Amino acid sequence: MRAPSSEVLAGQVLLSVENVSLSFGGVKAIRDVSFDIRKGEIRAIIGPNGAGKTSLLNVINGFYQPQEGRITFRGETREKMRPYAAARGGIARTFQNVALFKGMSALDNIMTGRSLKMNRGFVWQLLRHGPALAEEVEHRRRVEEIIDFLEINAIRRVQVGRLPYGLQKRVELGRALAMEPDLLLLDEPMAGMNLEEKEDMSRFVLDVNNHYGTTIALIEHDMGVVMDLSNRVLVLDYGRKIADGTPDEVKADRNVIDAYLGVAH
Amino acid sequence: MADGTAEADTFPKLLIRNAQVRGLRPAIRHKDFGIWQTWTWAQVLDEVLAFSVGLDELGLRRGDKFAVIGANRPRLYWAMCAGQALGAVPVPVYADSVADEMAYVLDHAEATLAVVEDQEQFDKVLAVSERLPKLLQVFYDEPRGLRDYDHARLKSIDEVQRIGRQALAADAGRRARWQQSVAQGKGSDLSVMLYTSGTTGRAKGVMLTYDNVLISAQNGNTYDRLGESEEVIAYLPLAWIGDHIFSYAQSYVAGYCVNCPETGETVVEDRREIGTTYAFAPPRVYENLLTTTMVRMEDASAIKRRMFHYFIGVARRWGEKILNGEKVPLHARLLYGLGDFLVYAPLKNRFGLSRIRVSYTAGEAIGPEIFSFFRALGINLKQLYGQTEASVYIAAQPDGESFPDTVGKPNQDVEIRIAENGEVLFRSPGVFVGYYKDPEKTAETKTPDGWVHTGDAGFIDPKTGHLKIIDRAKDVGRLIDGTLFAPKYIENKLKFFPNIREAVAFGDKRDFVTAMINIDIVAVGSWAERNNVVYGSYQELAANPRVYEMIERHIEEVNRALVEEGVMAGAQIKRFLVLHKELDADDGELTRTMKVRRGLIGERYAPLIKALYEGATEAAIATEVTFEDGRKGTISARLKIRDVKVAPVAAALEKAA
Amino acid sequence: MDLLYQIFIDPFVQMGTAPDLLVQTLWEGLVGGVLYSLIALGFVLIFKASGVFNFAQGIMVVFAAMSLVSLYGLGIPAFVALALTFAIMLALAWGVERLVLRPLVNQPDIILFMATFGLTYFLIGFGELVFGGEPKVMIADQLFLPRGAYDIKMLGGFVSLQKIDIAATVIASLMVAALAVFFQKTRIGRALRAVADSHRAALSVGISLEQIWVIVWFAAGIVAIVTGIMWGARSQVEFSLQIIALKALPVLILGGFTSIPGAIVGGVIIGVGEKLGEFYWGPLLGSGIESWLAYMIALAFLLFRPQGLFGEKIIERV
Amino acid sequence: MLYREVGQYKTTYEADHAIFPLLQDRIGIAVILAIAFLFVPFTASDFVVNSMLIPILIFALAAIGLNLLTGYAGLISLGTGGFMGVGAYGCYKLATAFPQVNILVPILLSGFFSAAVGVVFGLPSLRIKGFYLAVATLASQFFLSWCFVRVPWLVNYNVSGAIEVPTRTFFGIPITGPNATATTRYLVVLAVVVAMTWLASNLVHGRIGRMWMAVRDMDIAAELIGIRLYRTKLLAFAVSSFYAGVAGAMLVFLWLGASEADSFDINASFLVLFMVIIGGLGSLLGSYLGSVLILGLPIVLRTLPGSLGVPLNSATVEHLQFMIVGALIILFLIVEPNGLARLWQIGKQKLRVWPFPY
Repeated sequence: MRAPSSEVLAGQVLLSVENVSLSFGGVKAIRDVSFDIRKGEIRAIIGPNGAGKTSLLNVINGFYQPQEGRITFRGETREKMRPYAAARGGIARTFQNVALFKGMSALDNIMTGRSLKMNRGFVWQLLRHGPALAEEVEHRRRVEEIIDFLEINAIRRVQVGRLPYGLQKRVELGRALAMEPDLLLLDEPMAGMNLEEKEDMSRFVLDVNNHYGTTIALIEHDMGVVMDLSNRVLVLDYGRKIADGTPDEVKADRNVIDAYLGVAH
Repeated sequence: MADGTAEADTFPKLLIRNAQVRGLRPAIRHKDFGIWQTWTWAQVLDEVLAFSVGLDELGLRRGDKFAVIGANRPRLYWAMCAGQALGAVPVPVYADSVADEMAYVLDHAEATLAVVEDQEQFDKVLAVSERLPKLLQVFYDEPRGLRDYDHARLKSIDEVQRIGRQALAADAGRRARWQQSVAQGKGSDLSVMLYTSGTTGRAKGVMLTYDNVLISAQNGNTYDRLGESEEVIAYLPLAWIGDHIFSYAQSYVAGYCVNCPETGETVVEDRREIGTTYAFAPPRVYENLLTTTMVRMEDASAIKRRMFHYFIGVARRWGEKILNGEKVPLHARLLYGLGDFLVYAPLKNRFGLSRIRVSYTAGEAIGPEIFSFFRALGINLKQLYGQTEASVYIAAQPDGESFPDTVGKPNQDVEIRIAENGEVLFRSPGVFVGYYKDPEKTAETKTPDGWVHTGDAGFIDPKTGHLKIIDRAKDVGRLIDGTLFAPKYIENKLKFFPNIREAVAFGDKRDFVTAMINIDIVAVGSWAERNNVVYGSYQELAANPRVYEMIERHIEEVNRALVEEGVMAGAQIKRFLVLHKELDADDGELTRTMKVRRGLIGERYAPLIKALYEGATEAAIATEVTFEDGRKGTISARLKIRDVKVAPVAAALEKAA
Repeated sequence: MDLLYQIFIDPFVQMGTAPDLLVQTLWEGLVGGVLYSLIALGFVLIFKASGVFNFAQGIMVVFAAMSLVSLYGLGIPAFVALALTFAIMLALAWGVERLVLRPLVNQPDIILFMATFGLTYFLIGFGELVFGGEPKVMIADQLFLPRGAYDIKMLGGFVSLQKIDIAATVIASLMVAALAVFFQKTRIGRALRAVADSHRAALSVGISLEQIWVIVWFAAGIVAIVTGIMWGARSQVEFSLQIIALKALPVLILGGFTSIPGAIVGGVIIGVGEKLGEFYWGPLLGSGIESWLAYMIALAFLLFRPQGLFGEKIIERV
Repeated sequence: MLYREVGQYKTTYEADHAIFPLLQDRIGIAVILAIAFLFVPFTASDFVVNSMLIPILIFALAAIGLNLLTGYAGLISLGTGGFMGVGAYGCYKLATAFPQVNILVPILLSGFFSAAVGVVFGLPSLRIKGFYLAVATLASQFFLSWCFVRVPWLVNYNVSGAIEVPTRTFFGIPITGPNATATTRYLVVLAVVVAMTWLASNLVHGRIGRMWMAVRDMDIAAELIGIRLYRTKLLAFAVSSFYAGVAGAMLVFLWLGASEADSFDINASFLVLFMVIIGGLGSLLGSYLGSVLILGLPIVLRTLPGSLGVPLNSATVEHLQFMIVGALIILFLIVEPNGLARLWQIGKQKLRVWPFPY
């Protein structure tokens, strides 16, 4: 069990979501949810399938535009996020079912994660010498650190389509880390992994959190993992927030137990 | 001992010399962050200087022992030299040893500090730290994951070097003082302590002086004409004398470049990229290369496969002769040339051995066809017989005199003697000082006049004048009729067959020889597929009658060979069985270095042995096993026992004569 | 200023002053549209069931018409010839499934699209080899298609309706109705709809994918025959006709690739829009604008409704 | 087998990022270039140069253009012909407007016209994908070819309604117009095509190439990484059309010598699309292979019966040619949907791991 270190619980708010509602046509995916993520914490979002967890992440990084509510990131309040703004602002993301660039090597995938940080102009790119090459090399160096960190040296050149699922997830994490995010959104990072892979991934998540000091919000089904990793847990059900607090508080919460034991609503 | 070592008789001195003589040549490379990070001799000197001064600042003193734990990484090699510059003695420790073994070594060596590779190694040290009162500080190379640890007694190597550089910057005389302390070192000083895990008992700390290590290295270099342009790849354990000599001592003496691979699983790729010119490996490395080759070729298209095997045939026929510079008919040369273009050269390219000049196999006996396979490809593979106590070199095969079953002629400055009980003794400049804190063991192995008991039984082969090793001297026994019985020798002959993974032979103080066989699941498995033999489990495959037949044929061959050897014609295998489970280190049946624990097996499988000698055709056995996840359970089985034809001695002798 | 007048005022003035012409134009647009719809229908059928964007639909039309005419030319009675043509289209459908679709199953759309290109080339070459390159006259009379026109007096002028056009419209409507029934009511039809959603679904209905492909391609073939006859009867049968396949594309854009009613409505919109544009605005730009007008209409439309008239909005999930 | 990689290790990222990291490849390229520049001009007959080499090179360039768009950025276009036309007419206008300027300048500048047009017709790509986009590009194709016919200004009101290429010299040597020799024109084309291929490969191996592929493979993820989709797509359209434009200009000025509007009709678009698909999406090499195959095949088929002494009238040959090309396209797609380039890749991999199968 990971004790919510006091300075985290005290820590200032990095992102807060206020009264956000989102619906597609008639379907309400999120109903008036408010919560916040504090600097440096690992924040878990849990809930039964279709609880709106992924939609919530999509709202945070601007992939979906909520009909109501406000999002405050780094003290800046918006009606809705825009993907580009989110990325620029330092929000990175991995996906429930891996969304890698299948045609590219692991290395190139992670390099792509640095696109925002590379700014040599078109002409230099054409020549691919001098500044352009220098820039390429500098970012390769950074990417290699990540590759080393995630221990994927051996598969650097492999086309990601050919990699086993577990490694793909790792590469995707690498791509997100390449953005050097302040806030990292992980959508079921351990889905479909065997025990060993899960342990590795948990270790990486923790290492990212303390090595890079990255704030992390993750969706996860494996309760054990959630309890071990997270400082605070947000519980959603049918798009509503039904509990929010430290792992122990949440575990004890009546609504949560009902939701998981599937008591009729 | 021509150049250098006369005046440069310690590692630090050699480093300084190299920095002067060949300052701009690469000294060491490390595939890190995707490219080969390279340090020239001058740079290495700079790094080691900083490191060394840092250690000095942090209180490493002359005569102190310090542990070096981890994989082959530049900074761990530097650590050794940095310590040696202060007159401290490095104690490399096997990175894969468990915390308990580690505790013993560090405690016994009285190490005051340890240089570890990463968190994994540090955790082990930490786990046993309360048993190591003398251990004051630990320095690490890889910071990953160690951020949250208490850094009171823990520092990164960077930090140490920073301290060193500060000290050097602060005080102009510092460097000079360091050089003095280097100068104080003498060839007769203690250079390194290497712990050898024997088949029995606790590990012993072999003390070697600079002269031991460096003179042997020098002799090795002259023997194989190794120069500064060699490229070697360092991937074998630091704590193993082999690596210490080949990747450290010989490199410092000759000034050649040592390359550290990126990870364990990329060694082959890394070797290919570098193109090593000088290699050294235990037989299993070559064995794996050959096995993977054959397995892969099974998946190749029919034409390609036929082409491959045809030319391998050609190579086996002519390759050795060509390599040994014998004269061969023109058509053979042409054919071999073609084969070289189509198969050999590409194959060597895949192995990363295209540029190999000298490549040694040592530590164990190597299978003849494995040996001749690589020779046939034109790789100058040779056998070597060495020991930690000898700083490796005892005997080695000269170029053009390679035989699969000998270990070669005495190295430069080495004398060899065979005791009447058949044990091999040697005397050389490399002979160790003694076992650390263990005078009586030292006395057992080392005579006052400097002869060392190898503990191996052997004889000088009259045909070739090469030394042949039969077995561990203490294991050599006699049948009741008095014929010489060398189990290991027989077992090796058996193990040379790819289908046989392990073999245990019995016969000491018995009427005849019997054997228990372990099949190699990979080799036999793919054989089974190709011959559509269906099997559900290892046990099932092992019990398959056709497998039995196959093994039986192999044993008959061994018997024939034994007869031809003459010496042990009487010790042919009369009965055998195939074990239902693999002998396993986790069950204590093998040592960590994969040597069979004869005694323990003798007890555990007593009923089988009984059956083997009582002439039963079947025997039941129940054994306890430890599964991957540590759970224990028992496997029980009924095993068939078979008789084997023995080759007529007389006839064979005539043939031999 | 003057230009603006010509663009925004004058055409409508003309419409007002000569309503009969307007009606005439609308009618012709309508008929043209119907024929576009027919071709579009062929696309839709195949795309719906096999996800293949069948560029060869155009050449199939020509091929069908050519076969029919040539067979008759050999002295075979018209309706027998027609029957034989059906057989030919069935054979074609079968061959395509065997030689093209089956080996390329599970390939990306673009690849299958390319394959239908190859098919087009092949059929052009094959067709010209067999039927010869020169244009032919459709055997309209023998198939009892009416000729001549009704001249209706209205709005102070004459509006002439070609009988063949009327026939075309009627037959087209009947055909659409038939297809609708086929899709809604028959087991196979439902299977086809299922395939559009998921292949497994189709199998559960108990029809193999192969069969389904043959069926839809045959259906498309039938549509092609009808189209060929109609088009041929209005002008003549020649290989250059296969280009009209491209004309069907804007229709598909409007109607959506998978909607039969869409194809019809889209066809009519395009047909009418094209004729109006050509007739009233064409002169300004120099004639021939119908070569691209349809696409521009479709394009403009796309920007506002990317999923087409009848396609439903896509919600992207991650 | 031919690849010997032992000892080819990289000590810098610069070396590691080289476009041809393997020595053997570098040698191969050098040899090919040497042959193309030094050997061919003096040996190849005018017929070969004129009816094969020049068009193959020019269309390869166009194919590269389309490949950047379709193969790398994943945007299907059926408008290549139109964009080539824009290049051709643009070049003609420039060349006639500024007769004194070296002809190479307008040829290269013409690319900017087509780039501009390309961007305009690329705008829909922000809203629509796949076939819908393909059809949108068809609109540009038809509109443009209509313009070529209907706007006499484009051809300076020539009565013929066609571009008539004026003779222009380069250091006194005529490189365009009737009295430019095939060899000179070949060399000019070759130089331009090689240079632009080099630039293209730089592009696709760098940040921009990665962004394009990202958009192609998973646009959502790309967007959330912070890649601006519309910029990236429009850039792809611009660059792609630029290449098409230059190709078009060269087609008229360095090959045909004069052009009707229908040189740039829908068939041209399809032709180039074939090259890209058959050659291999997302491979510059593929663009060349595709061009060689698609242009080479008809020539072979045309000359084959004659050389075999089979009496066939030209019409029949024509028809057979259609059939065979059609059949072959299907065959190629079945054999290797990823195109000739993939075949080469597989072969190369086999050579590298030889004698092992993997």
